[in-house]
Amino acid sequence: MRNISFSQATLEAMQEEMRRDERVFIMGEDIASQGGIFGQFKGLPKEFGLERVRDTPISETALVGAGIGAALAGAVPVVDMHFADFIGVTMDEVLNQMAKIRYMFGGQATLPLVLRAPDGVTRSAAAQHSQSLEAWFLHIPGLKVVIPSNPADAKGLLKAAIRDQNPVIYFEHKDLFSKKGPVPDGDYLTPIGKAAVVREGKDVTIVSYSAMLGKCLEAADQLGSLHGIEAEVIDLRTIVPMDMETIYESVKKTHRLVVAHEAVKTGGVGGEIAASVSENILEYLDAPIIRVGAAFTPIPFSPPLEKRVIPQVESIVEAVLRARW
Amino acid sequence: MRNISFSQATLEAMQEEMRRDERVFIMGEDIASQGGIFGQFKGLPKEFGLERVRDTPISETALVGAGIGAALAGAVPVVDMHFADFIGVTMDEVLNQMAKIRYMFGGQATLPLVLRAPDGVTRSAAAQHSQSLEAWFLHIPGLKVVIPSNPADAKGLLKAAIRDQNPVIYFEHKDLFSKKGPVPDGDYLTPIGKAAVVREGKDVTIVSYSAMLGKCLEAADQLGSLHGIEAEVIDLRTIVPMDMETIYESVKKTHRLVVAHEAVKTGGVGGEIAASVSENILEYLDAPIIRVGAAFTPIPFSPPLEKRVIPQVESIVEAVLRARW
Amino acid sequence: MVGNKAISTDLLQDWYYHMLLIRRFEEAINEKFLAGDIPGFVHLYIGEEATGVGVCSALNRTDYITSTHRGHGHTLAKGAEAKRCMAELYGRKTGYCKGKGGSMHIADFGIGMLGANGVVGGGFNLAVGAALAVQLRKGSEVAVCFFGDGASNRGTFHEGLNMAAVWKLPVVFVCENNQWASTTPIHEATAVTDICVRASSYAMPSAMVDGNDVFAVYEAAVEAVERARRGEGPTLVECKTYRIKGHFVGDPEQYRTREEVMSQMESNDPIKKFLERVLPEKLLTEEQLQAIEQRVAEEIEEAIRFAEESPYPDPEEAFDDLYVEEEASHA
Amino acid sequence: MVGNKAISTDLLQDWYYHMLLIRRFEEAINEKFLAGDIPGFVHLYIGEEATGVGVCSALNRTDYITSTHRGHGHTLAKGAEAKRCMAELYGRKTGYCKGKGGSMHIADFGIGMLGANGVVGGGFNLAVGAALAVQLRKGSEVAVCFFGDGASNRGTFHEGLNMAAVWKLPVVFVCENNQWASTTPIHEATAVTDICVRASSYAMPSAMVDGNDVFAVYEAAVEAVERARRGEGPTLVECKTYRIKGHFVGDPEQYRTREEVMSQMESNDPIKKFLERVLPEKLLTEEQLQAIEQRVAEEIEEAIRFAEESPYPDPEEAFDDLYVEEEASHA
Ligand SMILES: Cc1ncc(C[n+]2csc(CCOP(=O)(O)OP(=O)(O)O)c2C)c(N)n1
Ligand SMILES: Cc1ncc(C[n+]2csc(CCOP(=O)(O)OP(=O)(O)O)c2C)c(N)n1
Ligand SMILES: [Mg+2]
Ligand SMILES: [Mg+2]
Repeated sequence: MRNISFSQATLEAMQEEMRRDERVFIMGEDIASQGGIFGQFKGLPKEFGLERVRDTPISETALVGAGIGAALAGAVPVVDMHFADFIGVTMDEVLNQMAKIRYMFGGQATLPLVLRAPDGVTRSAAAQHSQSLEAWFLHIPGLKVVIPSNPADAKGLLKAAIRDQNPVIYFEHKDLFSKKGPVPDGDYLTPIGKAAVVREGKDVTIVSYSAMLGKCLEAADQLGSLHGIEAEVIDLRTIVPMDMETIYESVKKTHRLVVAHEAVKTGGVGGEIAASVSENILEYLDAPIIRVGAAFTPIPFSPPLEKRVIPQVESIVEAVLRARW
Repeated sequence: MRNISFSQATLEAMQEEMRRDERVFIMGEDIASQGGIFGQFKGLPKEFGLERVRDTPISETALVGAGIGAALAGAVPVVDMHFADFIGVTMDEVLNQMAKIRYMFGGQATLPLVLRAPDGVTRSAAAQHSQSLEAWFLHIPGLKVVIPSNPADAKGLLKAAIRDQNPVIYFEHKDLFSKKGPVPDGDYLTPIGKAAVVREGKDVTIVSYSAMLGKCLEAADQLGSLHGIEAEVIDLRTIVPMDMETIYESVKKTHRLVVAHEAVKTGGVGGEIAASVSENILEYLDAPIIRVGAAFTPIPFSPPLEKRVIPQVESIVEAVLRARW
Repeated sequence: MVGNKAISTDLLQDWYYHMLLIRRFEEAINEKFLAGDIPGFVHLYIGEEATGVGVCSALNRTDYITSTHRGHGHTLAKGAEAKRCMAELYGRKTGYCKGKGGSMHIADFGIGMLGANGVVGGGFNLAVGAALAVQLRKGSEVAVCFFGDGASNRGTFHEGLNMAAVWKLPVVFVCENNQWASTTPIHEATAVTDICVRASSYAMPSAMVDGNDVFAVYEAAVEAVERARRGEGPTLVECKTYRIKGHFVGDPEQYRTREEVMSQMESNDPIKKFLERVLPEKLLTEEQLQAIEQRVAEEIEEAIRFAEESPYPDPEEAFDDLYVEEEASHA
Repeated sequence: MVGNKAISTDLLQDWYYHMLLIRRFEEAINEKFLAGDIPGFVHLYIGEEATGVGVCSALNRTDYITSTHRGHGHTLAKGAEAKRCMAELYGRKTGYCKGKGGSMHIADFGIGMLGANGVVGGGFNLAVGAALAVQLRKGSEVAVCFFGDGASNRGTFHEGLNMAAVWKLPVVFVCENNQWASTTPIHEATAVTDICVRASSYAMPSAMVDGNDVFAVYEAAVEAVERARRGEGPTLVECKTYRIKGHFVGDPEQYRTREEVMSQMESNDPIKKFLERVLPEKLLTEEQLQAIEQRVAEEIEEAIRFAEESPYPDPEEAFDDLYVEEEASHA
């Protein structure tokens, strides 16, 4: 175990996978010359050369489209979206090609591609550089979607994503890149599709992922010390396929559920989870399911506004307190 | 009241609004020369000229981007997406410009734009021409989203959308264009944001919209005659802003809820409704909330496959029967 | 002769075979669609056979192509079997895509045919990517992207051509300029008449040929393919052709005159043009041609029989083929 | 003289005023950002002032511009007040966007400044659309789209220029070719050296000028704007310039040498160039220049004071401005 940053962990994942499999390459905007905005690509060109670590034109449809074509022709591309916000530019490639090619052609093709998409709110980046859009991809059959909350999973999920034969979207929260955490030594994979119970508790289940998970853990501490509520916290880690079993198991024990994410609450991942629970294990619930998410606005620039629209630790505490009749 | 087709109803809406306000114009691919794939633009060029009824290049980012720019500069554009499936091509314009411009610039701008997006499954059009993507837009603050199920609402909502000062996405199901129904005479608007109880009942609430609404009504008939279940059916009509009050009121009466749409079940609008209900009026529920939606696959081409993945009348009947403990 | 290279009899026969196979295939599906036997939407390639055939005859089996919504022609030209194409259009289990794709999503990855595409302009960057994979592995394959004049107004055209040019990728962009994009004539939507001039935006070599002259298409394709294989990067080849049929089967075609179409059919049919050259110049004999005609007729007949006798997929097969390993379900 | 038209003293003074205002504004925010007073990301326009100023001085107040992530320069050039710009960058209630936009989303619709844009290439079609609205109402306004060399590789460039050309819209596309797109030099990402050659893909007139010579920029802009107003359609104007500062404030700039930047600062500073012409040619006097310098210094000082004294928006204001009428809530 070492204590390294999220950014360093993803860098190790890239290094290990690029050493292991020479078909793996990475491309994106401004990743080679300076090592990426969050230092997450530092040193890669030196070890693997500028063929396998490619700066691209500002051409997101070509970036993703070419990633798809390369995967179909036998390469294993990792494509960096720079900011998840720009995925709209290439949404047709994601929706109509990446997600559908295997199915639509009757299983003829395999498309091992990883789309890395740095998302989330950080440092007043404002409306077009702060979004969390993972919910859309829940609704597009054919993709897998992972979203780590800590350096160990960041590494393990990135490696698993690269080895997966299916297209995987890998969301990485911009505010996490510099955060440190323990990371196992050696080669390991974090399984795609498995949530983790990161804190045990008996009174309420809090489901979250990505940067919001840290706030949930803080909230759980406060709930314990101030209100005597023992919260169980689940880190989803993967959004597609979603590990509902782990959630069901926990809710069957705690009888209360709060789901928290930084993405806009309306139409978010929380809705899917709440709906699945209310469809499948409603009888276990002792309280309404409370969702915590960003307000229904774009992310405003000014710090007091930004802070107001995205969920804070208190929002989660308050949600848990509301999750009783 | 006249009995006219959905397509004719939208045509009347365009004619009336283009006569009323000379700033209104429409552009899209292949709308002028032949009157649109569903005949929905027939005769418009003749009355309003090829300036105000424009065939465009196959350039969806320009189509929507220019719609936005035109709206900012004082015009009232109606933009036709040809097939809703292509909205991915211009998703950045929708996500990062159309939805955010007013907010991000502090309310300086108004953006009266209607994006018409023919969606849904029809005639084995296969994976890239059959999608229902409305759920994404639930998650993008700044847009309004309407989705009529019958000719009268098609006309009233299109007129309301054109007069609305905000950007409105208008989904119109391809399979509905030829369907006829009673349409009031004269000028009228269907209010954006108001659901309609289209069938009263006391045993279960079925919420739906667009083409699926017809199947729900059929299901309700079967439930009545075969199972003695009186279903209340709600036509959502608008997805953003969503009229949860009407749903709550109904569920408080029936204590049971089924939500049905043609879009993929996972991550769909049904999840949002189920989550809101289980957050706000859980105590009124006597049964799990059942969602009905397309299977988690792209829409396959072959008719028996297509039929298998999208919800049928029986799926709704079966869901209602499951909506008891 | 093409340039200063003689065209072998084998190649000439191959051209005739493939052009005729496509023509008869398309005629058959036109009929079968109108009879209600083929579901979905069908876009015919009739009148444009020389382009697909001329280009694909310059390729190896392992080379890649990406195609359009008008894709059966390319698929057959690349070497796919008519019967499995036909079965796909019929939505049968024995089709290339097991009935999941249909006309707009036909593909045969076994011969590098990376798929028809229901999204206009969706293929540019897939071809660019395939060429990138080849470059990365230092392979010798080439990727060809077929696209229409209408598609040349998509942003993907611009992004793909620039990327291919900057990286000198082994890709050939083949524009099938058939003068129409659905109901819209080229001049109403496209600021230039010749798509090939757009190559200069990427400092890319280009060629413009009569797309209905298979000799000319082949010559341009060979040059572009060789350039790509030599590592000298992409080429834009514009083939001038004409869409003889409606945009899709069933198109009322209210946007153009019958005369325009008739005159093109008369004077600009690629198969006619081919025959008008090979017969007088005695490049092929009547017997050789008849043998091919016979073979094509039999193949099409067999393809229809095969398709009609093939079963539909079982409804439960709708749940196969989404992911490589079937994992947690999301039904 | 520009072409054969004399430049009025007023215009010369206006150029100097605006170029200096932008320079001092950018220097001030550089400093304030590094001191932690300005949140978010800030991209400086230093060294490119002649482009924005030369072009905007050819426009009327009612003409439209769309801008980029590097947008304060354009905003000031179009006539916005420094203090409200500054307040916006500080995230204050008195800013043009009430603090909701910040550096990357500054806008002043009152003078036709339709917004900076955090999406590279996001502005092309907004300008095309504004021009379309003008054409539809038979107005006389022109829309200008500022964009970078990097942005010229976006598909929106292609789609927008083609549409503008086919429809002969009154729009001027102004490329600020500053040789860099973030960390990527133009030749690594762009298949051509001169963006203006891309005009030929749309049969569009083009011009290439020294973007650091405000006289040259102005002349090209006037010609393009007049063409647009005459109804003759769009022009692509390429202004060669250089990004003297890092891509954003705080950029470690490991991708280029200090020498490259220094030599550009020495020889290619648009304000220096301007002074080196107006002084020897006695187009403006020292006194006139000093008066402007004085005025600019005061305005910048005032702008900072205004911004720093302005309140932050109340957190609840986050819920305003989403829809025209506040309807059903979605919190
Ligand atoms: C992105 C997208 N926009 C629009 C369409 C609808 N559409 C299908 S084919 C077509 C015309 C294509 O014209 P062209 O590229 O010239 O090819 P052709 O049909 O002439 O072979 C259009 C507009 C589509 N399928 N995809
Ligand atoms: C669609 C999109 N892709 C990538 C980015 C990230 N990005 C911001 S500025 C920039 C470089 C832009 O270069 P250029 O257009 O030349 O403008 P300059 O910064 O030189 O003024 C990039 C890649 C973005 N904001 N939007
Ligand atoms: Mg065409
Ligand atoms: Mg630049």
